[in-house]
Amino acid sequence: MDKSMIGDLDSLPEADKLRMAAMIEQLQVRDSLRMYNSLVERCFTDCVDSFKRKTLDKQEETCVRRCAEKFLKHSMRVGLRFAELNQGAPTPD
Amino acid sequence: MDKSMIGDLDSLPEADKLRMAAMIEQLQVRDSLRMYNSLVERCFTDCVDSFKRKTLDKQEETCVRRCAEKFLKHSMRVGLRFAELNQGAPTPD
Amino acid sequence: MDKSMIGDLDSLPEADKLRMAAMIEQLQVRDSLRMYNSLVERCFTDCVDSFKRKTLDKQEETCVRRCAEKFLKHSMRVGLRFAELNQGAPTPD
Amino acid sequence: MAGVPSDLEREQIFSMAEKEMEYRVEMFNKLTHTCFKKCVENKYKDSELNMGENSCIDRCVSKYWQVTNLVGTLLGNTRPIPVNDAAP
Amino acid sequence: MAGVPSDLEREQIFSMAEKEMEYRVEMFNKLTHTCFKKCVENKYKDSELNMGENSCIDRCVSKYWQVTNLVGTLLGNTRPIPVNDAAP
Amino acid sequence: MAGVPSDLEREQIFSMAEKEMEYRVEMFNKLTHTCFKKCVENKYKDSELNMGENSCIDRCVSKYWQVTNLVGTLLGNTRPIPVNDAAP
Repeated sequence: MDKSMIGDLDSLPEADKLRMAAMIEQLQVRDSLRMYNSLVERCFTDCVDSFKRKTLDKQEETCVRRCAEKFLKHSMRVGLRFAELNQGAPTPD
Repeated sequence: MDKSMIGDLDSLPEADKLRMAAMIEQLQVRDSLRMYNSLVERCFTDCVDSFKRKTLDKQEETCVRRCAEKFLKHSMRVGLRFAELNQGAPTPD
Repeated sequence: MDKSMIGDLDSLPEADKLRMAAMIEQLQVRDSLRMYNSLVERCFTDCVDSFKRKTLDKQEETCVRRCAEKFLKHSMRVGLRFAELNQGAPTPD
Repeated sequence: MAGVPSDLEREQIFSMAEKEMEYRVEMFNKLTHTCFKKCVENKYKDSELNMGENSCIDRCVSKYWQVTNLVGTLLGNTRPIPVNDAAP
Repeated sequence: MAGVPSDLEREQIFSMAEKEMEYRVEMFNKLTHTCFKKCVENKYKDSELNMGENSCIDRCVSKYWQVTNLVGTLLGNTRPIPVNDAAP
Repeated sequence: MAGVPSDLEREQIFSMAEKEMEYRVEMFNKLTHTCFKKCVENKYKDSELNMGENSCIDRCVSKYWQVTNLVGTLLGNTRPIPVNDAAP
């Protein structure tokens, strides 16, 4: 979850800030677990198509690794662009 | 969210009614935000396929507008039919 | 929802156990309602493609029945395998 | 259940009502998206629903409802689905 | 709204803030998955994003953002979308 | 963490347990739907799972589990996945 998704908290009193921060942390934990689940589903769907054995073969494993790595890099890039847009910055063409 | 999705509240005591109404309002807000997100995803997926520029061209914009308008009309119609079924009314053939 | 999805509760004090059990029950109810919704969506999508009438014909109804029964059997089997994996048991080849 | 319900019972009633509403909202959303995919042409040449789309939508909702009831019966389900039955 | 907000008002502010954050997280996730499908080749011959994929991702995010704003305007929506506007 | 946990700590423990269960339920649901799509023929000529489908399901669950563990390792993740490892 990207920092820029969190609104301006400075104007809140101290006790409310703490509570807001706890809520944000909760959402972040849930979000990262959901991301994990979606990542597994996507890479499984794209990489595993044969069910003649019950273990991943070398090729499937390589595919899953690359898929996960690509997805993470993608996700970070999207996070950066998203943050820029949230701040109204111009984007690379 | 359609009114007919909300059960009969008349039998509840006053304080509980207020609480139930607050819960329903919460769900409605969440639901309308989710609907907004799904609508954007659907119209983006159906209308935007070229990534040679970073801005929507005229044709994509028109497509998105129509998609959103059609979806809203569709959604309202579904809501009406859904309400009728919830009340056991016969439907047009 | 599968029992094996629930962690070890024995180490908790009594009051917390009750609270944890209530939370688990909540999740189970929500989960079974979600499962119901997904099942309907899947079987509808796979079995109903003609909209010349407003009622299901015999063939569609049969298809939906089989789809739902298959899905339930599938779901139970997945639950068994999932439980075995959660307990580190070897799986059938 | 006669008499004044306890706090715990009231909490359970609320919690069940909440789950049921979530369920109905989810059902409504799935139905809406499924029927949109089945009935509305996705080239969006127009911003109006035409007559064919409109009648497809009505029938789609009706059939989706029947599938919901049918699956509910198979699941031995008497509850989550509304008190009133769908039109025949 | 001047003066000290009541407990109820504070609850409502929190609840709205929570919904809004959930909304933004969901938007971010949908955007991420949609642009992954649109831009990244799914044979996974490599674990790096190549130049074409990278620029596709940037433009995809930008266009998704514009669609969000466009649809927001159609819905008569002034709120859920951020204070700052997207780049032209 | 020795000694009696504070209220705040207990709340956090509950909250984490809740998230973890939600995570597992979601994983189970995604696995179920994914393996249904991969293994079960969708013409529904029969209401029984045949032998081929059954063994496909078993292997699908096993492989899905392995992918979960593999991705977990890549994410530097030691937690959400169960204490016991999957069968080799």
